[in-house]
Amino acid sequence: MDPVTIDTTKIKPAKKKPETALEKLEDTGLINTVLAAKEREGLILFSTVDQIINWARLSSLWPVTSGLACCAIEMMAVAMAHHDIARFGMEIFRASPRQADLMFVAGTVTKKMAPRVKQLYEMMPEPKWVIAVGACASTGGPYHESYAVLKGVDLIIPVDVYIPGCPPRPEAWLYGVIQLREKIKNEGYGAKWGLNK
Amino acid sequence: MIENAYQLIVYVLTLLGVYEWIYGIFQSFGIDYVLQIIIVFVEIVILFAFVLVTVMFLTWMERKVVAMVQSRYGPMVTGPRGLLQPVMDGVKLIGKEDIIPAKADRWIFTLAPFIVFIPALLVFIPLPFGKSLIISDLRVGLLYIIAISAMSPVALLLAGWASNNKYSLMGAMRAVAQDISYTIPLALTAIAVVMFTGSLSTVDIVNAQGGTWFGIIPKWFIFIQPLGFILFLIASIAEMGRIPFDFQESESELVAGFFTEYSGMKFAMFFLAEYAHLFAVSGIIVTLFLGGWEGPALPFIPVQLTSLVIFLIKTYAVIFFAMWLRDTVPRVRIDQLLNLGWKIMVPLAVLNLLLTGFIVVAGVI
Amino acid sequence: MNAAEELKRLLPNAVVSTGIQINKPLAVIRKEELLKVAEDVKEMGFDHLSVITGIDYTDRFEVVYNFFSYGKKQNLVLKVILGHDNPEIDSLTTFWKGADWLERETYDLVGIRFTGHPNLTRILLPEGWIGHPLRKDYDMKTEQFVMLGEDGEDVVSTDGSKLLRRK
Amino acid sequence: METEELLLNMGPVHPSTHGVLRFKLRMDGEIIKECNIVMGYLHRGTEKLGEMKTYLQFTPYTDRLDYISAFPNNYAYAKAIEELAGIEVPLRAEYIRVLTMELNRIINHLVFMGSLLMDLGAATMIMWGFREREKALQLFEMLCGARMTFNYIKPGGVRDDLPDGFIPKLNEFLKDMEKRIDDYEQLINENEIFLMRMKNIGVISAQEAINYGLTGPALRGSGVSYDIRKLEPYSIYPDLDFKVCVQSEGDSFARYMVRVDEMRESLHILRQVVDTMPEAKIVAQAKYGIAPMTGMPSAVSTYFPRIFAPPAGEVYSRIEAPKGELGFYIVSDGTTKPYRVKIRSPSFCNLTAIPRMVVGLKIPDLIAAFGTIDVVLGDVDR
Repeated sequence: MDPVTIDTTKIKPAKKKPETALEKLEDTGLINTVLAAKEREGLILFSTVDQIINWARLSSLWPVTSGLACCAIEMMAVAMAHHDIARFGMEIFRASPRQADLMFVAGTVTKKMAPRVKQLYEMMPEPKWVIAVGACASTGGPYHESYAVLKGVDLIIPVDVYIPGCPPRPEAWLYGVIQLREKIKNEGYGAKWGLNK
Repeated sequence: MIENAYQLIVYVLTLLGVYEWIYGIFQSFGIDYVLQIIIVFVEIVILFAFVLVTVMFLTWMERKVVAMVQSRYGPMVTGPRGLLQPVMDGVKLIGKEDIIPAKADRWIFTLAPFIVFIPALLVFIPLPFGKSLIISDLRVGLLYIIAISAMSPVALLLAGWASNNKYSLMGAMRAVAQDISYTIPLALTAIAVVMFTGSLSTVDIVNAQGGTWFGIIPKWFIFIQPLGFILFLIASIAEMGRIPFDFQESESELVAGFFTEYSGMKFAMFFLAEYAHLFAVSGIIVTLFLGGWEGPALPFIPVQLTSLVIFLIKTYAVIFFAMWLRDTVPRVRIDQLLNLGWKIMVPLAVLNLLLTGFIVVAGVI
Repeated sequence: MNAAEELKRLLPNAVVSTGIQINKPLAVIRKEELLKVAEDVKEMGFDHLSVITGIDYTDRFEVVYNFFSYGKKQNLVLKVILGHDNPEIDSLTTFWKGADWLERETYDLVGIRFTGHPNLTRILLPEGWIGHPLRKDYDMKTEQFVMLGEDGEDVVSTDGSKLLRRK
Repeated sequence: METEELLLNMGPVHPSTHGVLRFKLRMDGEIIKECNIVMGYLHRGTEKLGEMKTYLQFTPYTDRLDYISAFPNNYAYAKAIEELAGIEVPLRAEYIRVLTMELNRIINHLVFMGSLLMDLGAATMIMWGFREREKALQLFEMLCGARMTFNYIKPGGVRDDLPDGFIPKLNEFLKDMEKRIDDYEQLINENEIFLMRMKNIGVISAQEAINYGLTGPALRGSGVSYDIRKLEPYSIYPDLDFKVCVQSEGDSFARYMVRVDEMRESLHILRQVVDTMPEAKIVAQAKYGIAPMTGMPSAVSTYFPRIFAPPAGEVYSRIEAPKGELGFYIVSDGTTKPYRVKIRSPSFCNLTAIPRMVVGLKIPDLIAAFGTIDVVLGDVDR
């Protein structure tokens, strides 16, 4: 294994020239690509493909329609006119988990519901993300002492972003979504496929 | 006289002065039929590319129209006004895991999206997008369109059955029942139009609608066939399976209907086929009742271009209507839909046919 | 004369005592006579069965029925006292359909059996749950997990290793 | 040809069930032969928690029962304790309570209309409904800082007085809302398809409705003129002028219409409350309790003791929540924690009638009928 090392001196002049355009580029994340590629010591080409795929993935996160409890009402509020999650291209709530990318675990996960939540998660195709919304989904929240409540959905499925609150405000919700977008932006699929080695 | 897209391409190449040269090269090898094949291939690629881009645009438009009605913004972040959204959706769907359920029929499950998708594109072949902008003016164009559209219930049934899922099966059953019962009024009203033109060719139908009465009212069939137009519109919305007739995939009842189990690219094909169908049906409505590409010609601009623009404006108007309808009305029940189809639409279509017959025989128009 | 006293006049054997439970007439009745009392109560016009409550007093169980009459606009509270071992009581589903789920719920959470109930199964907790949570001696320490069995139905177990990602 | 019965499972995560509920349907083609409801997917053991917490600690849990309309839940619980301990509530507090509850009733019905129409396939109404809901939620935020789970009504009063500028904003909302209800009616009520889907669907007679224990709008849709606000007046309702909205048909459309009328009636009540609200600044009284009262008494009002113990006894107290009769059966043994809290939730009891209503109908009708019963799963499973 001989990783291709990037000579940073070669990249620098290209980066430095357009001062104003650079800021715009940073927004699109292309600079991050180069930096990330450098970090992973991988090929720039594959990382750029990564970046485009990641951009596509973060731009079209389709959540699965599954509300569990109180937070589901705030989920509706987020999708409705006032907060309008459609701006991020997320208004396509797919009823079938097969077509969804993202699961909001919106509310208390009870013991009886837990295997179903897990099943729902397993039915979603890769790549998939999970946002645990509210105190209940994160830790059990106010129902932590109850006999019938699972103490955090991360006990059964991996969670990418936690949004605190009981229930979280729609603004908090949107912030959580933006955090997830940031996370996806920095994911390296090239690394996952073994192309960068 | 340029009649179809093939001749148009040849004409354009001739204008550019390269056709003779290319033809000469091919002829020197004695394979000039290869050139014909290449040109046909090129025009089909152009058509399909055009349709696919339109379809992508339609998904964006649908989301924007819905948002507009619901006092929202719709996609905003990805690209200017969210215009890149459909591209992103497409790229994402290509990258998704492709799941075939364990108990599904693998072959049919894989085949079904293609059987839906390909006819949805084939419908465009005899559709005149503008003057001489037609792949092939089949002499039985209308019959071809109706026959090709009748393929889709078969594919939906295959998809629903192969998924081995109860929701899928019920969705497929509904889709088939719905398609069959609405193809009949659809065909009957189309026949009424054919009785005026005396031809099944789409080009003849459009040509018959050229000109005006009294210099103001265009000679569109909507004015002679108002009942026929309404019936055709309702029947085609039903056949497209859009709200208020979208039981094949009614979310609140059957999760996602016949494509509940589909993921990734296969799902995308259903999705694209749906919008291709919407575009095609709107185009057919325009061709049959709204005068097709007929409209005012402008000086100095090629008639092909103006007619294409006119055709697209009319088609988008119909599409906008369908989208608008989707946001304002609830869904009907399946039995109510079938009742409407068999007990009201079919008799009315027959009545329309009878009246048209009288008018044609009497020679009033 | 309030409804409880009227009931005592009608069925002196069945009613143990009458009283007032914060501006609602209360009658404590004998467990064996419940069906007879229910019939009379229904005839008296108490057509709305508001709620059935089961209470665990560690030495006894009490089942409380709250009735309301739309015609007379009156309340009536019936109370039945049961022994602590194997509490059983007649079901009222034949008189009030609404009692169906209320009784199932009481069975589920408090563990009082209703004889004559058409479908006395657990309603809120999955079948096979150990113990009745609203009893005072319910073991809150042991965690119980639900998993999906072969046929998609719930299987309860105290071992959650199949469900949980980590211990 | 051989036919087979189809067993269809709807839920627990199904787009039309308003939360996690499961219908087990035995179908003959599209026709429902038998409907079994499996619930408990949101059973959080609230009643057991009631026994483990002190009286005031339990108030937040009542918010999370029927999370769409949390104020009436708060109030029902507070009222039960007040009856148990014989607490008198200052008049202004009662006015504020009624104000919040009626506002909440409007919100509840907006969400009901939206989700019903969404289940029927028209997505626009829910957007419009939530647009107005958002405005009302801003009012609630002014009041107590929370959007959905308020914890505002306490035994003995309310947590705080109305903030400055609340009443003008409320008046604005009321004026706006009146026009909006007309808008909704125009969008929905004259729609042929909507009528086709709702009329004569899920019919239940008055007799049966009572026998099944239906309450609230579901019962009034069957022609029973019954409203706890009138029959067992509580709070300041005896002083207010309002009528009970009744429809006689007993079908889905009647239940829907009752709710639309109730929204208008709530607006009427709100206007009266705003007009006649007393000026006195006292919003809470606390004369009870065994534990020392903690915290500084403020100049405006008295304060709530963190811990208190009502006298031993039992009480069943009920109110007319937006969804029906909401009751709390509280047993006190004289300590600081309730001995038993039993919640009589309207959704749970109303749901009993669904299997009876939908036999012989089709799946889309099940969704329409279920939508008009208007349940919240937090309230069903508790």
